Amino acid sequence: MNLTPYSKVLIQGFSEYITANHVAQMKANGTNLVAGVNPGSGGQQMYSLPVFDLVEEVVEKFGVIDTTIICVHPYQVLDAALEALESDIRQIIIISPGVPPLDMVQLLRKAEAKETLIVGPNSPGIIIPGKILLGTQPSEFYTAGSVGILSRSTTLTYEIARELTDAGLGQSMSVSIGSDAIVGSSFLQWLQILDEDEATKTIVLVGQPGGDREEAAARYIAEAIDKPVVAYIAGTQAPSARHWRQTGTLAAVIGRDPDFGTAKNKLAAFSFARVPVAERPSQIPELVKKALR
Amino acid sequence: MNLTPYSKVLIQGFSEYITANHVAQMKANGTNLVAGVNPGSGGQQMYSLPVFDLVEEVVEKFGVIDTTIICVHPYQVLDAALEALESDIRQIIIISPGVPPLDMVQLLRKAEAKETLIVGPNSPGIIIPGKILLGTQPSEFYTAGSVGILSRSTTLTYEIARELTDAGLGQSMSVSIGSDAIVGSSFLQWLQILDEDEATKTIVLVGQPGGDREEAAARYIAEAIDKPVVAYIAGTQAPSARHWRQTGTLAAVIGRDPDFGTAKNKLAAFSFARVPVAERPSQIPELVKKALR
Amino acid sequence: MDLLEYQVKEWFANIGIPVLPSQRIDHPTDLKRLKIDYPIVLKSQVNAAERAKVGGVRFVETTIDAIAAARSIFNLPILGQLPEVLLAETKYETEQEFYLAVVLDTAVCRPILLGCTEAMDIDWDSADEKMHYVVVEQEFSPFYARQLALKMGLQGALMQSVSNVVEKMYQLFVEKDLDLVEINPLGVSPSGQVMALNGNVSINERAIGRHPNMADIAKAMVNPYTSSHTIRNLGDWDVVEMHGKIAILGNGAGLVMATLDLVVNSGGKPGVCLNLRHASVTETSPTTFKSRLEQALKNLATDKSIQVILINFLGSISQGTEVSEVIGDFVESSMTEAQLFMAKSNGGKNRRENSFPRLVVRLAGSEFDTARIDIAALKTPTDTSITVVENLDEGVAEAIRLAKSTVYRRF
Amino acid sequence: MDLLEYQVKEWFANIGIPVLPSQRIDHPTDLKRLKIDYPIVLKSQVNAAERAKVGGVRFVETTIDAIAAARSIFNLPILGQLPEVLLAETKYETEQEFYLAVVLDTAVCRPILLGCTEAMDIDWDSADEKMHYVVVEQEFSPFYARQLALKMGLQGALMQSVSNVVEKMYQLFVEKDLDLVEINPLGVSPSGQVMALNGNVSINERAIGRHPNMADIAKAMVNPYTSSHTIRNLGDWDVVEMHGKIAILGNGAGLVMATLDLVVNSGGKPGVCLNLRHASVTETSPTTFKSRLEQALKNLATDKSIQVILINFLGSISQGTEVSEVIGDFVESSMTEAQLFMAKSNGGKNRRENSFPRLVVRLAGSEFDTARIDIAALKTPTDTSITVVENLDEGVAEAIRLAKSTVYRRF
Repeated sequence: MNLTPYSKVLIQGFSEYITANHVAQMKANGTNLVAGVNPGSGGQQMYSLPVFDLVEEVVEKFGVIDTTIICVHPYQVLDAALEALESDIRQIIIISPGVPPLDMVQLLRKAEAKETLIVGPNSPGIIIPGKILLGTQPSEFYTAGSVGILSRSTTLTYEIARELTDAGLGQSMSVSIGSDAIVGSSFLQWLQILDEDEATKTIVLVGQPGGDREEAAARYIAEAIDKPVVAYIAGTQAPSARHWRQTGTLAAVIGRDPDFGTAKNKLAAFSFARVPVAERPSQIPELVKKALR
Repeated sequence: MNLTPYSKVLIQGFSEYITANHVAQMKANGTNLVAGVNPGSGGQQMYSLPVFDLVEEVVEKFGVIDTTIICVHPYQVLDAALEALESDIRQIIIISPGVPPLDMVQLLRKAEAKETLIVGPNSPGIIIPGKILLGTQPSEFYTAGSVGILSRSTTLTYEIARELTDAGLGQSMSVSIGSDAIVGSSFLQWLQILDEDEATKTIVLVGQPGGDREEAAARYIAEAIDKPVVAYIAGTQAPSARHWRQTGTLAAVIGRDPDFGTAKNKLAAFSFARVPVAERPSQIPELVKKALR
Repeated sequence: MDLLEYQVKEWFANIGIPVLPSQRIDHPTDLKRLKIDYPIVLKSQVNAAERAKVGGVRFVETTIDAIAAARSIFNLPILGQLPEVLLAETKYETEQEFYLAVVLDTAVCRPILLGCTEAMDIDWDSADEKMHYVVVEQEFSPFYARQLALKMGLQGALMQSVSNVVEKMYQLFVEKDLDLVEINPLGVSPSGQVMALNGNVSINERAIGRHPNMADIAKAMVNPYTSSHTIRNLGDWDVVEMHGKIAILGNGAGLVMATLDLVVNSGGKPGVCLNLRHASVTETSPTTFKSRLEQALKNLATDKSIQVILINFLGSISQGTEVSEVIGDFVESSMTEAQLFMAKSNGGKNRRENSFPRLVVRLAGSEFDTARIDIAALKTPTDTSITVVENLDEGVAEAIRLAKSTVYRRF
Repeated sequence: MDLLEYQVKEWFANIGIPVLPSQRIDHPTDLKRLKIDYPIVLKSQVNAAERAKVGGVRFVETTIDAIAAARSIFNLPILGQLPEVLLAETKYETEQEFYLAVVLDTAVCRPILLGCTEAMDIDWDSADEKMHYVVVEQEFSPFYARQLALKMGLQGALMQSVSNVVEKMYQLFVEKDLDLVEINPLGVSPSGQVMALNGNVSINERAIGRHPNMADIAKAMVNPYTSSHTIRNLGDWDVVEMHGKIAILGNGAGLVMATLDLVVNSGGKPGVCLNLRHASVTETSPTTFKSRLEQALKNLATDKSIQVILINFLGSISQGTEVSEVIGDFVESSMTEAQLFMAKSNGGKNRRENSFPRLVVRLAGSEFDTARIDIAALKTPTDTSITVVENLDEGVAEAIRLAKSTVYRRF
């Protein structure tokens, strides 16, 4: 992991998922954004960034790139990420939503072989308030502090940051692993990182229906995480209308647990792991304060 | 490289490319042949070998396998080799001829990533006379000694071993890298191995028209090989009727050298590298003796 | 998106998975031109595992029986659906029946191969003991299929023919970007021949755009998860349909759900909840946030059960500044409609009734600074102002209050 | 195996590479039913880069001219081949012409992408300066195609449309197991549109068996490297055709070539040389060593230019023990034929003429111990015995001696 302000960052693709405002915010937050790659636009400037046709051209000019932020059309994500892998970029953040899952499977096989971190797809990325912003998280809702936020949502993550900030609780780091069915990094990986991160004192984990990532996280928290964790699950009142079997996990297919993927199941897992769960976003600051006592 | 008699060897597939006689010879030559894999024949015995359906079953029963000898139908070679790679077998010898080249490209990408040696396809394998036989080389033409034979032929390799044996010159090792257009290991790799091999005093390199492997070997011999090398090229009198462009190398496509791939070109390369070239197989022992003086 | 059996079998046949001779029946009289031999089985083409139990599958031996059976199946609704097509298929003698599937496992992020030597009426509660699986860790190669067949306890020729079928299923899975391919049951004849007797194929909606033929199939199919025709294209998590009076529009699935929870937990009743953050995955033409918001407001205005629209936007939206514009246009066009209505009904009614729902707009973030001011200044057909808030809990409370108020009722 | 232009363009169109509207012309009168607009170009469908220079390509503007031109092209042999089909194609205005190719590089064991901003008459001697290439090191992804287009010096939209074409070419290359896909030239219109004006596709013969459609194409095509119809199916290095009197049969390509060299270097003249080690890659039905040897001897017996057959087998042959059997059968059937001939010609000629070639059999290895004895004991129609040796040089010397001898001449 290289999340220092010195690390060099690249943007691949300028689609609807990234705006001039996002780029400006990243720069304003200390991110060392060196260039953009947009095939066919080499030699131009976009959002005040020099644009190249190929990743290798950027590496040639600026040296090793630490992180790339991918915002291309979902069907081009695999190609863009493989290009980044070929240029030995070790941190890849995929903002684009709607990447075909089998493209992700292909990418993850390669990324694992090359020990490359993939965050996303459909993720607003990572922010360390006051230090670095890698993605599209709106920094205005954040202030530096000691709460780590871990989620797979976009705007809901900011909502929670906003509540914490309003309550005077700054954040050490906020990561969304992305809300697509198949994503690179897991809650477990980030729980471990936040557990080891010196700036982090409490962790807020934000979940939503679908899959069993929250359940896995709850088990891991009970087993391996020393710092206090507060959870919030959205969608507890939403009807569960999805056929989980088809996009679910082995557990869903084999066990066919009728509660698989539901918020109810996730709440039960956190309760079993003795993790306090907030009923509403505005209750989170209170639980964080309680946890820190 | 693990070519000791203790290393465990597996055969995948029992097609027309391998006979009971080959298996018996391998055993007679000290090869530690532990099992065969032939999907659908699990539990049977073939050529006195226990047969399994999967490579992983063999590994489970006998522990790490060092070498596998693949003799399946050419269209199943890729699958068999990938199965071997998944079971961490680090030496793969492909006897089957006629493997589709793009299957080989796929396999080589994976094998390189896993640092696995691939010999062949269309190779009779490796023999260290009196110690180990990995493949279908007929041991009766060989005797232990100090001449290393390196070729990409099958029967022509044995012809040369026979001439050497008849002339009282035993062999330290004989390897055929295989005569298909795309093969795993190269002359260069084996020249280096033979150069470092203590038992080897002279190297006989046997070539034939097609590609530019002999030319590359000649350059490498001039640059890096200390031991004396004697060459023989078959097909010097054969008409060159092939469109090299289509199965050739970049050099063939771009340069369109009219002599690319011809025996003439190869003879010129060895002459330039000051490697003596035998006119006929029966002249090789004489040149080897001269080289050793 | 699930294919119907006859479509599944077409795909199976094309990729080389053995299927029985069959014929699509669009009308009972098609059976007079049957090209396959009796006895046959007639099957209702609806997506429901229960169809056999409720009479959607019939064995017949003569044309007369077949036509009669077809008539009755065409008129038999299953889970509320009438079949548009039947499938006539040769009868097959099986000795054993297996279950096979390829499915994407979102926990391990890999496809998995599933197999069981029981089929049809698998008791799913105890399935984890009987069901075998193989994770396709690296790129697929046929040995993964053999691993599955061996785990299922098969041997020799049957092991090979089953693994060949699994290999073809995987090929189909990748070629067509599927979420699921299932054969249930795979019939095994006394001579050891295998046959896909029934199957399911579920297409991944995200990949439809890169398979031109599939886009056509998708268009023809109704999304089975939503019933409302106006919004069914919003797909997956982008729509949650409930039956209350408060519609929710948000930019982000998690945020929409959090808002929904807040409404319920505070005693309100949510109606349709829409996530406008992205275009629907099945949308073929590109949309903008602006166009999605316009479309959503337009659709909600026609739904008379909605009394309040609670808009909850936060953070950066590419067209953030356009939010007030769209809401302004919406209010204005509603005004015109209301005036037209008043004119038509000749001012006959005195109560201030009209078709305009109340709006509560929660906007958080500096991007909305001007939008908040502009929206608060808008004049609505009901002469009420639009509530604009920054705090979410406050917005929810206001929406509930308005939904409960009976002063301005839509009709 | 090279496809003809019209086949190439069908493939291009199917995979999405832009090609002009065209029509296959099997007979000059087909031009009366032309569905494309004049002016058109008519092209002889033969595999020869020189066809334009020798008159195999003609531009025509009217039906009358087209029919006349077609008649003359149908009757114009190019490199000895008459076209069976012509291709009629719309004329295209180009501003630039590029060269693009995907080819398998046997040195780096990877496919390579090739591109050049000149085309048609590339001066291949200086091509290495103008030709750009990219090695597809890992699994292909479109960025490799962009790398090539950028190396070619292209920019913006043209860079993208060229790299799109390369991407499709690579897709075709992998999907059909090709050795080569070439577009020459790729026309670029003044508006920047690209069009594959001519192309070459070379199929890898080893992969034909797994592409059912290709096997049909392969069957219909004559191998351009050999002219003899009886042995053309032996393919690649498995046959070397020369014009001397000594046929060579061996088990291994290198061994056959070494034997050929020895014959030439010792003053002899080789005829057809065959490698029997493996079945031909294009052979559809499985063969055994035994059946290949039988077939080869049968074919050679019909070739009156062959005086001596030199057989050189060494090492292990799966059917080693059957060699003497096959040779025995061959000799016996020749005996019968010779007797029939004698009977027919009524003993009219006194010279011992017949259709039986002399045989020199070199067998090395213990597997042939009994075969050597058995073969040496065979009686031939010419009453000469078959020479059996173990030493190769000896066998070659004997074959040459027999070929030069005039005592027993075949006629």
